[in-house]
Amino acid sequence: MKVRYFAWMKRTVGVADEEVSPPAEVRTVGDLVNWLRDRSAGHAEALAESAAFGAAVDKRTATFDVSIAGASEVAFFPPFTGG
Amino acid sequence: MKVRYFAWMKRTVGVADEEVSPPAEVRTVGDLVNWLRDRSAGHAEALAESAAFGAAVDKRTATFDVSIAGASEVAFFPPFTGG
Amino acid sequence: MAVRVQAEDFDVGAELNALTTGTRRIGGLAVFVGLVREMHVREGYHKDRVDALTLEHYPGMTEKALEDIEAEANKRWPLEATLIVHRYGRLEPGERIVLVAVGSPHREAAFEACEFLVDWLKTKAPFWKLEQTPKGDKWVGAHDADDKAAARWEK
Amino acid sequence: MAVRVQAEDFDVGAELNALTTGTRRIGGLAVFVGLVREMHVREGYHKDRVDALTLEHYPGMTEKALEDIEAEANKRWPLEATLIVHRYGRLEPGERIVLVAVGSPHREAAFEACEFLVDWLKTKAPFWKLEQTPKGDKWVGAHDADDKAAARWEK
Repeated sequence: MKVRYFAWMKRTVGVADEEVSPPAEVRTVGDLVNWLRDRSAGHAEALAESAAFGAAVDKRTATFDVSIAGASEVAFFPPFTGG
Repeated sequence: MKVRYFAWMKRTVGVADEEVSPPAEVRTVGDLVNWLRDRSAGHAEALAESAAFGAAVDKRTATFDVSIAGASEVAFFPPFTGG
Repeated sequence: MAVRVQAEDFDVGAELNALTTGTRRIGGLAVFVGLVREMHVREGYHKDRVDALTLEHYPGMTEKALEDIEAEANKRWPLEATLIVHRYGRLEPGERIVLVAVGSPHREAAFEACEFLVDWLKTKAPFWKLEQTPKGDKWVGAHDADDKAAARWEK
Repeated sequence: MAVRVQAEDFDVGAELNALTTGTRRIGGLAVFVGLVREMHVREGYHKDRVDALTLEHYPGMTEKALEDIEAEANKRWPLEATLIVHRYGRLEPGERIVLVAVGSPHREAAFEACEFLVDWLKTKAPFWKLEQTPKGDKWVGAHDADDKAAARWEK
């Protein structure tokens, strides 16, 4: 599964994307956040405050209770500021 | 003083504009409407219903109580339908 | 600030470029283009078809009325640029009638002022539409909806 | 209906011409152009000057999000034509960022749908603005006002 980071989260984590293979008990977006936090200090910092960022599963906005089963790409990003 | 007519009022009166010299007691736009009605059957028809048309004195919208003293041009027209 | 009344068509892109060139304080540009719409066309039954419109106006008064409306918008909202271009004469379905463009630092002000200008020019600028139909010419009546739209800005 | 995400500038006039050509059912075309605004410039004291913006986006998701928003507008209002063009990459003050255009038989629907699209794309399309200032790069934070503007269309 590919995990992608955008905007300041990308800089804080230190990579734009990475391939990960979380264990079977990591079932939802929220589970994945918890699991990713342990990968590095940058991950822990970027993913510290769940209220500060959003997620997408396979390029559709997803809340933290959404399943990641079968997903090929999960992304994390701060609130959008386009337009 | 020049009097001008627009849209269907022009066709009903039969002229686009005319020079008139109303007597001194014709003081307001409303007085002028009354006075003009007697000029022809077309005038009487076009100016019959005061609620059906508006007026301008020297190219500014004017209500019927506005004075025409010193005015060089008074216009009558149906409601606007531009845009 | 600019107002134009003309028979010729206008180039929307060129007008907007001219309006925004040289200022860097515009964050949002709200634009309205009014077009002649093909009306009342029922398949195979063209009783109410409109072949064209002829817009009559009151030269001299029209420019004053549009300038007054434009000044009122600039008084109500913090605008960096405003433009009104209105055509007169014969126009066929699909042709442009009017262009209203408003630039402001903030998009809300741009949208509001643009709607205000469109609503007010419909009821306060001396234009009259004559429809050419297969059954002859017909003057367009004023719309209650337009009066209501204009009235919401009265204060 | 069309959505484009691109680094290059767009030609507003050409885009609008393409949108309205071939249809005679559009009576009103409401358009919004978002531009990079020169911000926080104080005379002789350029502490907060913004030299440029860099817009990052999420390729693939951006197009889907914009198409969803466009489809929602077409569900809510009777529209004849819609277009969203959004740029990404480095943009300097005065440059165009986004174009939203909506054609409808009726001007009220065109204006409402255009405002809706602008409000929603600000909060639902994956773009992030990075400001280049003399003191270094700074990510733009989300605006409460934008959230409120978007929320008024929730139902």
